[in-house]
Amino acid sequence: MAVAVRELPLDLDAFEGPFDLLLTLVLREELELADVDVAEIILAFLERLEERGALDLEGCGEFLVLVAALLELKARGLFPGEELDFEDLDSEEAASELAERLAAYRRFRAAAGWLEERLESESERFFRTGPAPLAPAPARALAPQDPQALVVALRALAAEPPEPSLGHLVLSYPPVSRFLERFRALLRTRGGFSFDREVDRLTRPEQIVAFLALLELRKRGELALGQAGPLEPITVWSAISAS
Amino acid sequence: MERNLRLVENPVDRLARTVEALLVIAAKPLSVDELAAATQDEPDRVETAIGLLGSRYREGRSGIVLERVAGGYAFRAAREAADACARLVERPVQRNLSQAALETLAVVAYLGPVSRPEIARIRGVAADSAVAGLVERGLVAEAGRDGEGGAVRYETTPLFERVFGLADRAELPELEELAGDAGDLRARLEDVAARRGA
Amino acid sequence: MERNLRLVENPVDRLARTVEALLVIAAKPLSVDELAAATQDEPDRVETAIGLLGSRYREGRSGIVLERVAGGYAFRAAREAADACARLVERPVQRNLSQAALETLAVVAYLGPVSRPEIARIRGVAADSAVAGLVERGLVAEAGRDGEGGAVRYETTPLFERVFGLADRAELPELEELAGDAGDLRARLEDVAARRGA
Repeated sequence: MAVAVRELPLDLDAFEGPFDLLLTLVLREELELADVDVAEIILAFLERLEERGALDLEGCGEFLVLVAALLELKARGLFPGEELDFEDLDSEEAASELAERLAAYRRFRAAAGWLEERLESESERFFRTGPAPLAPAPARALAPQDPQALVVALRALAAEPPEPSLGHLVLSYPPVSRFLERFRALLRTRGGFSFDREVDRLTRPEQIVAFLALLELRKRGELALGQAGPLEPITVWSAISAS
Repeated sequence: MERNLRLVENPVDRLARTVEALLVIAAKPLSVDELAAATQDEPDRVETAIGLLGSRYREGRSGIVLERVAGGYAFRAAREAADACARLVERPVQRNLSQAALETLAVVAYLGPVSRPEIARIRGVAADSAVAGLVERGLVAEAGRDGEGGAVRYETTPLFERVFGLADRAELPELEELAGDAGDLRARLEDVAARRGA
Repeated sequence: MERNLRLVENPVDRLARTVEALLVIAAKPLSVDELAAATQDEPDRVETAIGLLGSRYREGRSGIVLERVAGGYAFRAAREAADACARLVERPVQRNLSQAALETLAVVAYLGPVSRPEIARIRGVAADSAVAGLVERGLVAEAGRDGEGGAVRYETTPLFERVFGLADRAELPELEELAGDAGDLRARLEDVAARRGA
């Protein structure tokens, strides 16, 4: 029996309800994606999968595509104003840098939680922030200033901003469509191929995207998959030749 | 027996502590009515509490003195501490302006009269606290509004000219390569700020 | 004779009264050095006087409480008077701090001085309105620019430490200690994997 991915019930800090409602709210920007813990969603799915006992490739495929989309949205949010470069491939360092960044964000979110609790526990402390009503009024004197400092300040405001050097942080991976086209071409010309051999020389981010493309084609019924056992090579056939 | 009596708290004591607390956080003198409203107690009980505090917080006995002024009651420093208080509030002559103050002042001096939203666009950050600081120091002052119901505009003051050693505003140093009419300069600054993103 | 003895004053008493006077008029917490400068006395004698005041101005005994906060000492209202204080004054600084504001505040508190683009990179969303709100509340302030023409950088203010009741910034918990749940997550994932494998 298939795991109904879209109806997957979620009970997160920021959201409670079915998975597809969460996606809808995120896309409508009614839910801050930064508040959504994707790891919790994955755990919920794995636990549901565990309950069902049987592996459901269809469900897993759909889930991977949806979670990948969610992660991509989240990744984009981490680089505001920067276009992710889909063409220029990147190394695994980018992925680990992103993981590092997510861990850092997690820590600051925990720090925000600490501050919130502190605010609550300190809410009974009242104090005056301005001068006392009968305090003597302070006199503020300023030493003579050089008018040239104004020109320097204005010139700095007119200076061209330095180029941000974030190249090494940009997460980049190819679009799924590239592999869709490549696999369709292989199926047309050869009727089938070994997935492992095709992706052998690719970087890990590329391999992940290639795998997503494979699942997508399987979902559309364009191909059939075969595997002797877990972690064994995956063989791919054209759905037409297989039937 | 006598011991027990001393341990039973006088109910006005607690009210006096609350009044004490209110007076130490208040930004202005508090009237009996205001104190009664905040403590949700009777005005005559509040007056009794004030009497209690008045005998505790008085010259010679405490550094904090309860004073009755036009608007009500407030704490002040004891007279014996006047010199120390004068040393506390008297600020040494400040040598330099902060970067935020200097930038804001430069924008007002060269582009003024200019509104806070315009300053914010040019500097790329909200200008409220920087402008408020310069107004408080008397270096910048309001100069009418940007059209009817528009934003308040600011210009530099005679004190600004004195501090910067200028006979008048026409004596501001030349901007050289930035020169041109004020509109061009403003557009250029806003353009750079937009690209800086902050 | 006994009468005379009572009139001989402990010299620290007078200093304590002066410190008391300074604290009641101060607009912000005062450090031992600032108190020593204003009283023209020795820092260790000032600390003795503070000890004396601390035992007098404490919760349960007085409506005025002496606390060590934001790198100095300040008077505040006793907690038992919190309800009356809340009726007297609003706390705009603390009201409605959103999740975005708290996260931004956390980043500035731990990493400051830090610019808006840097905050945005950590939080994953633009930080402009959150930073502007915190500046308006006085919890965060400008601290120069990130090089010439660079972005404005921000740091937390003494008011931040005061509002959050921190003696100083070192009282913030270690970031690493706060991140305890990452390990927990890994353990749960491994647990699920083990059950699947079995």
